[in-house]
Amino acid sequence: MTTSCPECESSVTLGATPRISEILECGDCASELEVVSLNPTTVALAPNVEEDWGE
Amino acid sequence: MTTSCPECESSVTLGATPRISEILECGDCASELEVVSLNPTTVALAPNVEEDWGE
Amino acid sequence: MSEKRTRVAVAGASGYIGGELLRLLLDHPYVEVVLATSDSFAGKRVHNPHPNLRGRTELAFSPHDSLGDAADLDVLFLAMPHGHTMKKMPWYLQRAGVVVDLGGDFRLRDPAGYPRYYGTEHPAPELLSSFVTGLPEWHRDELRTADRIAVPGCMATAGILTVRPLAEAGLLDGPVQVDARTGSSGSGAAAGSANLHAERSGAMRVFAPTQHRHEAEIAQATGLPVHMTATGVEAVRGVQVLCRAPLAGGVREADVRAAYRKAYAEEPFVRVVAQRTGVYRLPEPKILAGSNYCDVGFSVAGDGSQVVLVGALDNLVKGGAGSAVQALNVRFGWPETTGLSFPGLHPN
Amino acid sequence: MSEKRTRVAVAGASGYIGGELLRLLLDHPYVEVVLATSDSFAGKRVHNPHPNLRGRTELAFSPHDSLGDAADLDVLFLAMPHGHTMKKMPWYLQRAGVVVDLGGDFRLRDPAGYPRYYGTEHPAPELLSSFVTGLPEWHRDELRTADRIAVPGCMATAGILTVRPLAEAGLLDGPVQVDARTGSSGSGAAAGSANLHAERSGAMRVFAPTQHRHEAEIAQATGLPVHMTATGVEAVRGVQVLCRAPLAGGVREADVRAAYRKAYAEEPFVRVVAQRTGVYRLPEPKILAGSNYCDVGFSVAGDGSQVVLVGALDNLVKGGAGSAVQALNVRFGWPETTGLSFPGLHPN
Amino acid sequence: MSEKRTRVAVAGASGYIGGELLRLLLDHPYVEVVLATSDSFAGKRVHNPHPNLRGRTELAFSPHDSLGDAADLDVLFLAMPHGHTMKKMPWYLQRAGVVVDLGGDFRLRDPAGYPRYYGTEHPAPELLSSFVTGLPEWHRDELRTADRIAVPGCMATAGILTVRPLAEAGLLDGPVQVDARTGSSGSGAAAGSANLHAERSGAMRVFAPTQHRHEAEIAQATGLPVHMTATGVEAVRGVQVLCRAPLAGGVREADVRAAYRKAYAEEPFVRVVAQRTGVYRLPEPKILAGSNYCDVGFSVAGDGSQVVLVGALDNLVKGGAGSAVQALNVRFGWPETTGLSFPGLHPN
Amino acid sequence: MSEKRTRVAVAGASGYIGGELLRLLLDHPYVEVVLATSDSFAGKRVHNPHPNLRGRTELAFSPHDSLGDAADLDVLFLAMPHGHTMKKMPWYLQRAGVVVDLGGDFRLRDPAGYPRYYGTEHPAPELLSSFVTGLPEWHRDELRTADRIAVPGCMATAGILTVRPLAEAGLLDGPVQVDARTGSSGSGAAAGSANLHAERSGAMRVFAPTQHRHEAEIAQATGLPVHMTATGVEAVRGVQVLCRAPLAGGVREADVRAAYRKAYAEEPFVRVVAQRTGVYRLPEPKILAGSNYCDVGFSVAGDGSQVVLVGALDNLVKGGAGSAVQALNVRFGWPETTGLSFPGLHPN
Ligand SMILES: NC(=O)c1ccc[n+]([C@@H]2O[C@H](COP(=O)([O-])OP(=O)(O)OC[C@H]3O[C@@H](n4cnc5c(N)ncnc54)[C@H](OP(=O)(O)O)[C@@H]3O)[C@@H](O)[C@H]2O)c1
Ligand SMILES: NC(=O)c1ccc[n+]([C@@H]2O[C@H](COP(=O)([O-])OP(=O)(O)OC[C@H]3O[C@@H](n4cnc5c(N)ncnc54)[C@H](OP(=O)(O)O)[C@@H]3O)[C@@H](O)[C@H]2O)c1
Ligand SMILES: NC(=O)c1ccc[n+]([C@@H]2O[C@H](COP(=O)([O-])OP(=O)(O)OC[C@H]3O[C@@H](n4cnc5c(N)ncnc54)[C@H](OP(=O)(O)O)[C@@H]3O)[C@@H](O)[C@H]2O)c1
Ligand SMILES: NC(=O)c1ccc[n+]([C@@H]2O[C@H](COP(=O)([O-])OP(=O)(O)OC[C@H]3O[C@@H](n4cnc5c(N)ncnc54)[C@H](OP(=O)(O)O)[C@@H]3O)[C@@H](O)[C@H]2O)c1
Ligand SMILES: [Zn+2]
Ligand SMILES: [Zn+2]
Repeated sequence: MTTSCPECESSVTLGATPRISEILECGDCASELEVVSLNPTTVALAPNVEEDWGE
Repeated sequence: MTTSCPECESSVTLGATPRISEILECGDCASELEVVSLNPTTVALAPNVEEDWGE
Repeated sequence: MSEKRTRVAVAGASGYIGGELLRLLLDHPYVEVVLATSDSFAGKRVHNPHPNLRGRTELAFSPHDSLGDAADLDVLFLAMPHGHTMKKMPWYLQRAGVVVDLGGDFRLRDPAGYPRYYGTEHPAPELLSSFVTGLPEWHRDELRTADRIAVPGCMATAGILTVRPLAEAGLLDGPVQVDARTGSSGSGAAAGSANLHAERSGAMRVFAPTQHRHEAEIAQATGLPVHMTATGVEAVRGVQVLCRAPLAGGVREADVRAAYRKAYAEEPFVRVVAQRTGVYRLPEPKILAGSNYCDVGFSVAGDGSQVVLVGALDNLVKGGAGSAVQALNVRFGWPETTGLSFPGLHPN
Repeated sequence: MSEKRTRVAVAGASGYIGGELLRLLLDHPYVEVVLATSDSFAGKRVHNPHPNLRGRTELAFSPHDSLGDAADLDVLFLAMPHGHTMKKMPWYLQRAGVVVDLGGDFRLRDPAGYPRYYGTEHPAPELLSSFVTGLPEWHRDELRTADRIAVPGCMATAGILTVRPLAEAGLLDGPVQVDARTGSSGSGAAAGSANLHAERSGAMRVFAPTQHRHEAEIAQATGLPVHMTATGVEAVRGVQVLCRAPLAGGVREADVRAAYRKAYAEEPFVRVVAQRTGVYRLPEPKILAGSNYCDVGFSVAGDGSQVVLVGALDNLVKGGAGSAVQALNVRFGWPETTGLSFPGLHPN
Repeated sequence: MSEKRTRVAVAGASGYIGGELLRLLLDHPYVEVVLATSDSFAGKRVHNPHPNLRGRTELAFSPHDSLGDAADLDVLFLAMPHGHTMKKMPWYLQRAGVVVDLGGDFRLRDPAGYPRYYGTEHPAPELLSSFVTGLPEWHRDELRTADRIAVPGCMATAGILTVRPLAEAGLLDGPVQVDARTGSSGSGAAAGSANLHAERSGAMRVFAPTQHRHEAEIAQATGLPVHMTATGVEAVRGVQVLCRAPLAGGVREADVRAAYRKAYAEEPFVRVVAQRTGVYRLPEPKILAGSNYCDVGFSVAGDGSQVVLVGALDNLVKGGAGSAVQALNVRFGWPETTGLSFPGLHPN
Repeated sequence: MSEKRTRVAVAGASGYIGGELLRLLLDHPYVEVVLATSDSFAGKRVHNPHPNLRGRTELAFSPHDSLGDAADLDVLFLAMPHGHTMKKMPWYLQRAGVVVDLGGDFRLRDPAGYPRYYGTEHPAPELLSSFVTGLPEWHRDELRTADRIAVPGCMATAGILTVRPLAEAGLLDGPVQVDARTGSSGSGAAAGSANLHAERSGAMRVFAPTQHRHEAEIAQATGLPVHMTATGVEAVRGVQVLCRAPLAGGVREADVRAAYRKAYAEEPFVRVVAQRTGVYRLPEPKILAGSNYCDVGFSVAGDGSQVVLVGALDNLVKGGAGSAVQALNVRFGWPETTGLSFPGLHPN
């Protein structure tokens, strides 16, 4: 099953039986995605823990 | 005695008795300058030996 | 210059800016460091995290809260992560007659910059205008009487010193593109995976392709639109900015040099570096480590339409602790170079 | 794929590009390196200047003139300082059926670029158009039958691969500003004071504030005006370009990503890297050393007016010897990744 | 060589050794990586912490416990901090037919070494003798049938390969002094203040003036008393050992060279490097990054009383993951160099 | 302290030691630099090769022969490659009342050391004993009246300061093994392929496995047999020596510490660093760049048979120009730390 990443619009593969609140990573943009509804399965950006990456 | 650098227009100090063909360095832009005439003393950019500085 | 030394405290003294303040202030002839705060090193000698200070002082760290008990402080330097002093500034202002904040919380004059660049509303916007920018080159007169000083960011200092003379002289005609490069000390002493040696070593990490906080400071100081990127490169200390802007019609390279001369001829810590020969033709931070210089230079493109400006400094000195001490010297009427004369090293 | 291996020679084999060609070609299953020229190392084993090749071959260097005696060469790689092959190309063309020049002498299509960027009139302008650009991503079909190949410069390759997809898609609206950073191997193996370790180490040397030669190549390939600066930073291998350009009206980040996908979805050696999380969000050369990848990425400024593009590669591989071998694979119909599968190292 | 690929799992796959195992195993023609465990990166793609693997695999990390569910594993690589597998080895041994431990928990044959060097009694001393040392150069025959393999430590591997030929030949007369230097990847991917870039950069940190754990391994393998120091120097990858020992009476330099030749003439991954001229006369790790070579060399002091031996390797390859894959090749009867042919880079 | 400044000249002023002498002497309150010689930079400003001195002086280089015309020189510093002053010393001695040689030509007392370590008979052996060693820690009294001073080598200074207190106290029982590591500035400013950035970067180059010249100096100063190796590691400035020696019977760690205290308690520039906790437990050069400190430390092996000693300094300062200036201060009766107070940087 696939859906589209809300951040970068690339396709994201979900497991056979996605669960609400499941967290996935977009392979393209590495955004953390959360399954927010089933039938149809939709994902949203997971709340972003502000991560420092080098300033 | 001072004159002006043809490259950067900053003032360049010459010795008391400049000689034709004498080579000086501009303190500001580090151009090599050559005394090309006396009375009045004028300097020109010395022919630049192409110097590699890091490509 | 009074007999009695001016009593100073450093809050956040275990960090990199705090350590650099200690290095400069411990050797400063007119001040006495009476307090250095750190919670994580409380009770330990300052040379524990700052091994260069071994043998230079007996000072040990006090917990941050001990600031509340400190008596007779003349000056308080704040060197903590941003977001902290914006909340507690009224309390800090009561601790000493002069407060110098090295963080970003009081650098912007327009409160609207905080939500945009710091991701938060400023809790004390009314205090913003009471701070003077701790950059003597452009705020010397105000600093002579300032009791609240906000030192600009490291890349901002480089950017402002590099761009502002041309902006003031009206030589630029449009937005400035700033490509900033920084060493790893710029992100402080807190360990994390991005700063792990094996990850950070040899990096060319574009950590801020857009929206870096210092962009707002450069725009504020120059009055020009600024687009800034920031890249972490291999270095511990050192910031370099490479700035590009369209030149106003008819402007020649000699005008650019003249604008810099006019702005900085008398400045003890800004040097114009734009040579035609030699290895070091334009400013580079590697020879500036430990020094309070900001070197600035330029090159005009062949067709005269664009100028490339280059600035370099040590982020912990001229980009932080050094500017702070220079501002202190101005504020107290001491010779401006007091305690700041180290020239830097070559090779290095 | 014939039983008999294709016979190749490398001229200028003691240099950095020459050494990298040897590394790749000695492990290439379909070629045999029959000649490696160097005057200064003539008679010495190739592992003398290239210690990584110890134990991999018995090959020794031959004087450069020995090329004149070489029989049955199928392919000749030229890896010499620029200015040399422009004078002697007719002679080299007689030495082998396929000639691959890694220098700059046959990269520009317009002879006018030579006086401007190389400081000299081109002595054989009529040959310029007979060379195909050795960049399979954009010239694959021409390369299948090309007997004269000119591999683009290292920073040019990064710039072209990074900017061209957007240019082709019409997403850019104006000149491109390219800030290139490069490691020290980019200037070759000839020692001089600018490249002395103590001088070059930790450098941020803006050696070309304007007018870098690779500027002409990027402009030629993208059809856009290009302003390029080049800075030497601390690294041995590695090039990164940070490119800025105004976006055409209405272009969104998704359009930028789509343009890259369209251009590179099937490319074995170009990866799109534009992540929201993690340490390596945009392309960095440090993980690419030895690999033939060029990573490209992007970030659109908050107001959508400008895009920042980032490209990274190993100057000696994808920026030189690797592209040359990839072009060779295309030319001879071998699988395009043959001999080029090393992924790069992390950490590194 | 079976049609079906051998199924391997890597436990601790988000670390530096784990990442290097993935790099090598993903390109290995006879194996299939079916599981890579990490708790902190569970669910993320392996290229998240290991950006060099982008585009090479779709594999994502599984939680460490998922090993319990893995079916049909042929080989399990353990790449976790020491102290962990000594407690859980019986459980790991049930997960796969062949277990390769890259940590220190099963390297010493004598249980008494654990309290002395690891500060703890070994909880499963009875298992120690069932492990074969994963160093094909000295344990090839045992490895052909080994189901439990303990790969030596990185500095230990360098020390053993450098000293053992002379020890075996009876050329040394007394204790060996080993000065080891290592890059920062040797301490793994866990961030802490000692590994912060600004602290670790340019370091010459004598982190083990005495009692380094690898001392015990070198003594065990050579039968000689060993005194070892370990210093962290500026590098990400790379280990070098400089070893000194008294020569037995009458031993000449030619005897030393002969002993190395005898030991390593047929070895694919050990090269003897002891040149009189050139820049790279004795082994250096910088040209070995990514390669599976261990270079060894020597110099006899003027008066013939002492020999100085030098060994170099990449700690993550020949000092860890590479030796493990080489041992795997031996164990499964594949050509020993399979998947390990990368020669290293110069310059680098 | 006279009103009139002491007039000093530096011969070999374009080199690395020469540049460091200029840095220190230009800021020294009691001296005036009247002449700086260089043939290759004659006529150029000193900031051309030494960009850190920009804006600090108007001084330009004079040809080396101009020394012949210099009048009223009080002190002449010689900072030229070894082999040169041994031939011309009588001429130099006539140029100034006090001559300080920073090269190796007058460091050894026994002429037999020259053929062995310098490959040449000494042309003026009768002068050797007239030179006083320029190391105030061990020769302070002689220096007060010395007119001929020979400053020890950089690694020798580190080795002597580290080993001699224990040798003097009779704590060592046998030969000392010195493993020295050095940055690239130690080999001066002359470019060559071994010092090319791409070759030298990240190196661990055992350039002297035996017979390094400084070995003779350490043996001379400590009275013990010394076996020394020297390795070039990644750094520009910095020397570290790791020394091992057997301890005399019954010697405990406290005795070692006491010996150092006794030797150095009053010394302004030697610090004992042997901590149990923290990141910087033993001496490291990276925090000493630019400072005149030599840090020394120790660790006794578990069984008490051997001691590991560690020393660190900046080769251009305490290992050269700094010791020279310190000796000058002693010679002229100025406070010994004059002009030498820079503490070094952290992080760096
Ligand atoms: N690094 C630079 O190049 C640079 C340049 C100019 C300006 N600045 C600014 O200077 C400030 C300090 O930067 P840095 O690089 O020195 O950071 P740092 O190395 O991380 O040091 C931060 C210091 O603040 C203390 N601290 C942390 N949280 C605190 C809290 N909640 N309350 C009180 N103290 C706290 C820490 O002490 P303990 O945890 O030990 O208590 C430490 O001493 C920042 O605002 C930064 O933007 C930095
Ligand atoms: N370095 C890079 O990153 C890079 C990337 C892409 C393209 N390139 C291009 O590749 C070419 C070689 O660059 P490089 O970095 O490898 O340079 P290099 O390290 O200096 O090597 C130059 C080679 O050319 C030989 N050579 C010099 N002068 C010659 C002459 N007059 N006739 C014949 N051979 C001569 C030298 O050999 P002997 O002196 O031993 O005879 C040496 O083998 C240049 O055109 C450069 O622009 C370089
Ligand atoms: N680095 C070298 O040069 C080198 C060379 C040879 C041998 N070794 C040995 O190889 C082993 C790994 O070293 P490294 O450098 O790769 O370390 P590292 O980078 O710190 O990686 C450690 C790995 O172990 C996992 N891990 C940590 N604690 C664990 C636990 N309690 N249970 C299960 N997994 C755990 C971590 O994963 P999560 O935290 O993500 O779960 C991570 O994947 C060590 O024993 C080391 O001695 C290292
Ligand atoms: N580098 C160190 O860490 C260090 C430490 C302690 C002591 N030393 C000693 O200090 C001395 C200088 O070392 P360095 O590293 O500064 O070397 P360097 O950088 O190579 O400088 C040598 C200087 O000597 C000049 N010179 C060369 N040949 C000469 C000649 N025949 N006559 C007159 N002047 C000549 C050069 O000037 P021009 O070519 O411009 O005329 C240059 O100024 C050496 O004896 C060295 O052993 C070095
Ligand atoms: Zn996405
Ligand atoms: Zn000028």
